Amino acid sequence: MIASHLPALQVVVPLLGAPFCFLLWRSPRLSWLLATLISWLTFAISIALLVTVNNSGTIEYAFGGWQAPWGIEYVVDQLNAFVLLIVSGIAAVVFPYSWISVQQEVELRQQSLFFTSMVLCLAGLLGITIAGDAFNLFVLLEISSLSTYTMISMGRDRRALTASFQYLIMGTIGATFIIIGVGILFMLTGSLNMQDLAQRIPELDQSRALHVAFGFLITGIGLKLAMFPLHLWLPNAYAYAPSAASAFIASTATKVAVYVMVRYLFSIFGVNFSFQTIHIQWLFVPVSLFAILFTSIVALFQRDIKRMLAYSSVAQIGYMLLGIGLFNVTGLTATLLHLFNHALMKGALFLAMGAVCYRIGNTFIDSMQGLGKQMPWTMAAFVIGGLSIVGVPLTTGFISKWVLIQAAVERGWWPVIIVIVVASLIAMMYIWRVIEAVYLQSRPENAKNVSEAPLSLLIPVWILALANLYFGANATLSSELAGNAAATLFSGTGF
Amino acid sequence: MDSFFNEVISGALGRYNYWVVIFLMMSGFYVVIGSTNLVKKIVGLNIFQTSVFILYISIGKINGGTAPIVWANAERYSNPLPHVLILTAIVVGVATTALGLSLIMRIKHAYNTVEEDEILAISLEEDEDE
Amino acid sequence: MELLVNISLLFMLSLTVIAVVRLKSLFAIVMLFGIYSLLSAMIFIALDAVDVAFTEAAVGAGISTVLMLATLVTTGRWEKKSSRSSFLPLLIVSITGAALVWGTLDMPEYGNPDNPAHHHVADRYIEQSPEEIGIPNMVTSVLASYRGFDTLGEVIVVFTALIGVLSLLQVRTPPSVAETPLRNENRKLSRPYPVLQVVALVMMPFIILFALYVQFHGDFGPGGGFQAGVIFAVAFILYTLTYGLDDALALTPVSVLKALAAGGVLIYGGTGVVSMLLGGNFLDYNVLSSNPVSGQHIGIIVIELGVGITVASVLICAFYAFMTRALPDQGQKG
Amino acid sequence: MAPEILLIWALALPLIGGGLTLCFSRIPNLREGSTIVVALALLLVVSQLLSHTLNGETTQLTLFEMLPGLSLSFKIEPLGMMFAGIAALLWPINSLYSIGYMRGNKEENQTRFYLFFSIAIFGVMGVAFAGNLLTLFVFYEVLTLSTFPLVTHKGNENALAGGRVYLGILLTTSIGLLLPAIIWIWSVAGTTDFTAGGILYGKISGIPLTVLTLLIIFGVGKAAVMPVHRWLPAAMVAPTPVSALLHAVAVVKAGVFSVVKIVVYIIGVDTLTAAPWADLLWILPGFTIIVASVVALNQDNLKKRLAYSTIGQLSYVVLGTLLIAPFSIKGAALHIVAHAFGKITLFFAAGSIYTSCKKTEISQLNGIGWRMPFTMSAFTIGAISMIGLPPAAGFLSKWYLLLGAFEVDQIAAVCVIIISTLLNTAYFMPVIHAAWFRKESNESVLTYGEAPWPIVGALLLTATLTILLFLFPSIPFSLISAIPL
Amino acid sequence: MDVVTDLISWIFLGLGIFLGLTGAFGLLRFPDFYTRVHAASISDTLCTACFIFGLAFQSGFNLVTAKLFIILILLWLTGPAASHALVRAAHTAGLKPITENSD
Amino acid sequence: MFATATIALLVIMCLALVRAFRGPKIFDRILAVNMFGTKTVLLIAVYGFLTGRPEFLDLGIFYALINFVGVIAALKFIERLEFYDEREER
Repeated sequence: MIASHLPALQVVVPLLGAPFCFLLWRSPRLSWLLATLISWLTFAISIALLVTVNNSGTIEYAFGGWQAPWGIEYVVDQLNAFVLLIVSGIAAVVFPYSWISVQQEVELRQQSLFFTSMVLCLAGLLGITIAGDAFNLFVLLEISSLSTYTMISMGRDRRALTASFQYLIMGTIGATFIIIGVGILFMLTGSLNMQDLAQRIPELDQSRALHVAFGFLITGIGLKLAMFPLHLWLPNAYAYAPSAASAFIASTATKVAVYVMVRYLFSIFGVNFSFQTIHIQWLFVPVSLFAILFTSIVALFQRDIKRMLAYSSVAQIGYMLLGIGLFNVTGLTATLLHLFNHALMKGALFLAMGAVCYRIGNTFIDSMQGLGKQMPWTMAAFVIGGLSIVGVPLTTGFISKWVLIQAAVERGWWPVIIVIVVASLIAMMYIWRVIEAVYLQSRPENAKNVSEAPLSLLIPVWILALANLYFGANATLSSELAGNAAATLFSGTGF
Repeated sequence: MDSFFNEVISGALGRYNYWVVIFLMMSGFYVVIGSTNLVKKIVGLNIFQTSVFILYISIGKINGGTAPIVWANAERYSNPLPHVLILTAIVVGVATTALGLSLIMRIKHAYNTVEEDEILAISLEEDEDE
Repeated sequence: MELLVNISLLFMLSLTVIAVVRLKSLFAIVMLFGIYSLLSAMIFIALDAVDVAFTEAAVGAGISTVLMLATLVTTGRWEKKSSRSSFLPLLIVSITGAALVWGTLDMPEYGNPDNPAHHHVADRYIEQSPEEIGIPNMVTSVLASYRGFDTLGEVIVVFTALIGVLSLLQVRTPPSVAETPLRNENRKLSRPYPVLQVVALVMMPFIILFALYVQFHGDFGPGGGFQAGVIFAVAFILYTLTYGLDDALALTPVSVLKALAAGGVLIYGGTGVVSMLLGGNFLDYNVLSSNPVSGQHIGIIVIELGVGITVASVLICAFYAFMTRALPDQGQKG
Repeated sequence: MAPEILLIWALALPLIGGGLTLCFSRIPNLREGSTIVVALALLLVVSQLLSHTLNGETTQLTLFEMLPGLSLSFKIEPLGMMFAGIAALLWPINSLYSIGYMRGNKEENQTRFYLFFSIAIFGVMGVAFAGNLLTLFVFYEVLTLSTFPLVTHKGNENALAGGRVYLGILLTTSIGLLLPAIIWIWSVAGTTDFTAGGILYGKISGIPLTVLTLLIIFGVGKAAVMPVHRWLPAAMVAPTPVSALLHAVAVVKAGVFSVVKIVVYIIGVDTLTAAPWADLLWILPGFTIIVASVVALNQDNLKKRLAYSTIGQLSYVVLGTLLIAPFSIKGAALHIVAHAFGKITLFFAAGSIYTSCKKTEISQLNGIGWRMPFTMSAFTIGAISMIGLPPAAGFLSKWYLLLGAFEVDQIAAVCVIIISTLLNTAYFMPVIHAAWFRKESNESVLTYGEAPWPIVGALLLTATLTILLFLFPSIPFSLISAIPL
Repeated sequence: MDVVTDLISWIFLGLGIFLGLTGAFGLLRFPDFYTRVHAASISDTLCTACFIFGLAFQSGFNLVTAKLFIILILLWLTGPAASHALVRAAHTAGLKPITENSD
Repeated sequence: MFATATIALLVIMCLALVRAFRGPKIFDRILAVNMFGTKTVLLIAVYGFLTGRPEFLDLGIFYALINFVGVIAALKFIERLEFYDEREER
């Protein structure tokens, strides 16, 4: 019986777990325990879903027993089962981590609120991923966004407040653009169900209103996923949020937005409309190439490592969009694969930065000098994550770049390859800056001596770091999942 | 000529609603991105969203229809679905507003100003100090 | 005639918006936003969306305006002259607007009964929901049953907002018993509005009654859990405004409100879980009773109750949090 | 033992050595002792593998598959065997030498030094036994990264600056040029496995093939073909055992080895011959040989002169490969061996001099031969090998190169080899002359003798090997004749 | 019957319209705040009553009428209270009843 | 008849709106808003009769309520606002 309700439970468990977390406001520790439990439960559910989807194909779940398109439907196919796994997997690692880190970075009064927000954010992200209804997606998007704003605003620096506000404004504009787009789609088709939309849109191929809807949806989602040049909210938001929040958001939120983009482009509007009528690739390719280069260079000049990583995230999102823009199965595979891989590497990096922040109180490159000797395990994990960003073989980053370049080769777009390679070199430089400061410089005289981060921080960091290595060495599983999903999307059979 | 004229008139009559709504939406949008005062931004955001709601409800309107509550004299009902969607959207909007306003209060407390320019200047200074 | 009303309301809306863009006094802007909201609610009525009008008035003219005013108290009421060029925003806005207008040329005509939007999903709601769900208000049917999960999401959004507001702004803890005499002493020094207090006191039971009416009449007319929740909250807002935060806090302790906020969500979600346990899908009310229609009825009443409780307690709580910031020493000084 | 197991041991032993080094970081004698033991064990394993290879067996092993068709796998073939053999043979000797040098100069962070040394050897083994291009690339990078701490061992600004240049150039070229080339090859051929006769036959031709070849030549920055040779002199800030490792055993040899291997097993000799301007490609290394030799002439610093000499010598290998004649390729392979023994001897000698009397400039070496007779004798032998005179190993390889050049009628290449030989003589002879035939200046009041025994022992060993290789070249010959051309 | 109720409705509504317009013009044209309050609030109360009565006569006696009267009571209760509070607030804020406009 | 009333109410609302735009004092605006709200309530009532579905008067009740609370809130906060403003500008 439980098995047939898995799609609903995937979202309902965290959604209804959050009020319980909140009710435990007197004891943050209990809130946290509950949150961790919830994250593990959702992870288990997502694994079960993935297995089910692989065995028996797409699952549909009708809320309230009302069949789509009349009711709200959840659809799990190979694509979003994969994304669900990413999101819940990262949550299952970050949530246990958050306790100690939050203890130090967030006021006692806010702690249980923080854990509640995290659970809500998780629920929202999972919901966005699984939703088969365009409007339900918007509602869940808002749940995740609002809780994200809350989490960011809990950062200790006062700039966390402005960062959160900026994100709130831009995120809401994005969400509003999305509902304008959905509204026009509804106006033209009378439906909100994604599968239903997908069937009805091809008839409207030449409708200008449809083009406008497309534009609004892409811009809206672009704001949410920090598509260059709509990324302005991202660096501050990631830099000033509490470490656990940065790690969680950085490795999941933009990924889910990319998923939504892929879903709209390929499943709902369809390959023909998006790429042959609108030619969205001619927007994505130049924009993402520029983003990759520009933000990588900006990252090079950051003194706060969290900020640097944030800019690097924008560049990585560029890679994902580039994969879409290359418009072939390999390119899309690269995008999906990079969703997974980037979640792992950014997760590891941000968690490592959280551990650093826990010990020395900030993440400035100057104050991290000589930390390699004092926090060897943390910094080793950072190096692994960093190498993954650069794309060194045997790390996940290499796999993504390999497939991406492969896709570019298939298209014969040599300049694209040059940009990717140059950006990798720039990435190497900014990661190298850190490595040099950490390992090759000695601890400044006046800096306080610190010891290795506690185990409860180190274990999650290393889980992700090792996952980086494992999926870098054996990407068969992840690439198969991504490849299957990409092939399905391209074949036009949609869901 | 005459038929052309009629077409223009009927075309305009069929769309004036959308056009005004677009004007409202864009004004709200302009306030959001063009003003530097945070409170005004939030007001603009609300206007922007409210106008989108009007757009949705316009989509649901049917000439000669009436409110979608069973009524003996009704010939036809307007479309209830956009109403439901907008109910949800309104609530989402107020939630965002409440959060935004609390952020503004805290920003005022932390920076002693709610002008974006001034906050930016302070932040830049801070960045240099570090 | 409807056309005329519609056009003149739109005209007034445009005027209001222009004024909002041009004015520098934030206070005026917020008041105008209240007007804007009322006007758009009027338009919603003219466009047959009575439930939406109800909500928009409650939210836009009511809650949002009050919260904005409270914010203005701390932030000051003048917008400073900005040195920033308005060219880029104007450009972006023009492009976006132009794109939309360009798109409208192909859009189905406004109000045309043959528009695709009215003939796919909506038909069933209009034709079959009175039998399937058994309540006359189709909006409530769709809201609570067909798209019940959206509404759960909506409640969670409200709940999320509460989390955010509480984490940002602390609600003042009510003064302890020891301080009470002093407080009463001080209150004499303050300048209460006796007239208003009397009016408010007279209105309170009436408003609460009205809220209950809206709560349970939502199946038949405009209204429902959300609107009722807002009305409830308005009652307490009025009380707080006239009697001060301390009295209000004594009446509705924050911890109770918090528990209620979570409780409402759980009532809603619990209904879904129960229906799941009874063998249906999540939020499938048919299984709640042997007769599907009465099952639907039970389900809708229960979840509307959950919505009402959460919305009311969240809004009251958020308002208290704003008041704590805006009028920190009210009650002591007046 | 089965060759597969041996292969795993060959890869694992250096890592085990590194682990032991860490374990015994507090007990220097045990630490260095374990290094030597492990190095000898590796030598044993590799010699076992050598006997298997000489019997004509090929061994394959796949560790894991990253993507379908993209795996980390190993394969033993004659060329790689030869490279592994050199490394395995020289590692114990170099370790011995290191002990003397590091202790003699009282260097700090010796544990780190031995640790990364072991990892570098791990990288070398991986490069040597790589079964496909990707594996080669992975271990190539392991080698780059693990030698960085060795180069910057001193830790001062100067060392860091040199290290940056070293790492910057090597990583930039490998990621920027070699990796795209690999991906290109993969996308064209669908595989990157090293296969006799190459995998690109009929799949790519014309100008793209030439471009690909250029990408590889410059992408393998470790081969130091101008203009990507800058890292080599920059790396001279390293302690001498590291320089010896870099210039004789590990890094540069990994570079030229990769070039040879890619040309032979990936591009394929026949495929390359058909490429446009293939007969002109040798000009790149030819130019490098001449220019590097001329620059070497002007260096007074002994290690710098040796460095530029290395650049020239490496280009012999590349030249031999790009002449695309069976003889020249065999000569190139042979030159890898010959140069390894010769150059390590020279560096050992330079280090020996530095340890004993802290002299680094050639102009200070007057009469040093009589004070350090063993060292300078070894130096002389090494220099002879470099110039290519019998009875040293260098003669054999140069002979093959010349034969190859004649085989394809590249008279200009012949000229280059001859001119460069003269230049080699020109820059080595002054050192030898000064050491043996000049009077020591009177200012020097220092009295010094030979370096510590491990140093002298090591360099005598390598000098002897240089001679022996000339006298009994059967093993390398049978290996190079097994290279499928 | 219909004609009579219609007529009564007309009269009430007409009166309401007149009063409402008067109040609005007063609000617009009077020189300072206090005079405007005067114009607006007094006419408002009666205007509301007229409208409600006019409508009530149209609907007959049912729930709608009841609601109309609830509205009336509510407006009668809140309108003057609001005006009172407004004037009082203006007074305490130091707004002098002089026709000098300076915000 | 209802049409006339509707038009008249719309005109009144426009006039109130103009006052709300022009101010000049905060209190003028609040007054205008108050009047505007009252007239909206009436408009709802009249419009219900105009379209023949007068049962939506609940809305009217609610608007009246909201309007009152809005005005009270504005006044309550104004006290503080003036106080704060003076302090700021000094």
